[in-house]
Amino acid sequence: AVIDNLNKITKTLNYLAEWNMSTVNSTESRLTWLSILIIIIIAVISIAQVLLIQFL
Amino acid sequence: AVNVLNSKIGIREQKLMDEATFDASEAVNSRAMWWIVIQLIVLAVTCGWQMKHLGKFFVK
Amino acid sequence: VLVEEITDEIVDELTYLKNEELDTNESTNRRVRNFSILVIIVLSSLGVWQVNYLKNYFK
Amino acid sequence: SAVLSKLTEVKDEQSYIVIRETHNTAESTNDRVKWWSIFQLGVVIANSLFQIYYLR
Repeated sequence: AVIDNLNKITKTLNYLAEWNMSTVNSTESRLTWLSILIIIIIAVISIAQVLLIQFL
Repeated sequence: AVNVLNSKIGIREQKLMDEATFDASEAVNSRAMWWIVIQLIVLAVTCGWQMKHLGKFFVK
Repeated sequence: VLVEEITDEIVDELTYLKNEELDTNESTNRRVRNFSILVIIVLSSLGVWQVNYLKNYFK
Repeated sequence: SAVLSKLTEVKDEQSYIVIRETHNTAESTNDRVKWWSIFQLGVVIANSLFQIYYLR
């Protein structure tokens, strides 16, 4: 009986290296930066459009 | 010398597995929505500004 | 009457937990990137198209 | 006294880990990103069509 299953458990727990976390963090930073980028692009495009039409 | 098993199971690693920070997921979840809402607001504002500005311009 | 059976059950549960293989995160990550790029492309091309269209229209 | 059985707590904790693994959050984020992005694209297209219509 002497269970020593425990090794398997320890290995699996160690495997369950969750450190997923960095993917989630990367998603978050992407979300932030790409959103800011998109906002800037929206602003730039609309200003450019107005200037172009005025130029016409 | 069950004692070895005891120290091994003392696995109880589980406490470390403090998952709680992995908060990150929920933050992303809410931000995913808010960022897009902000983008849409910016889009609407610029759209309004464009129309107003061009209207004034044409009159002038 | 040496827990062994309980540890067996824990092992089974852990195996289940492992099948974590929570793909979802990576897909989210990719989606954020791809959709953002798509939005940028659509925005730029629509912007160009609008100006062009208006130019032709005015003409 | 050594006969371990009390600690083998581990099983309870394990079942809590399974419950917490709600962490549905990931799928909801995934879906949100998809639907909101599609919605955003729709709004962007509708917005530019509206601008043209308005100016005309």
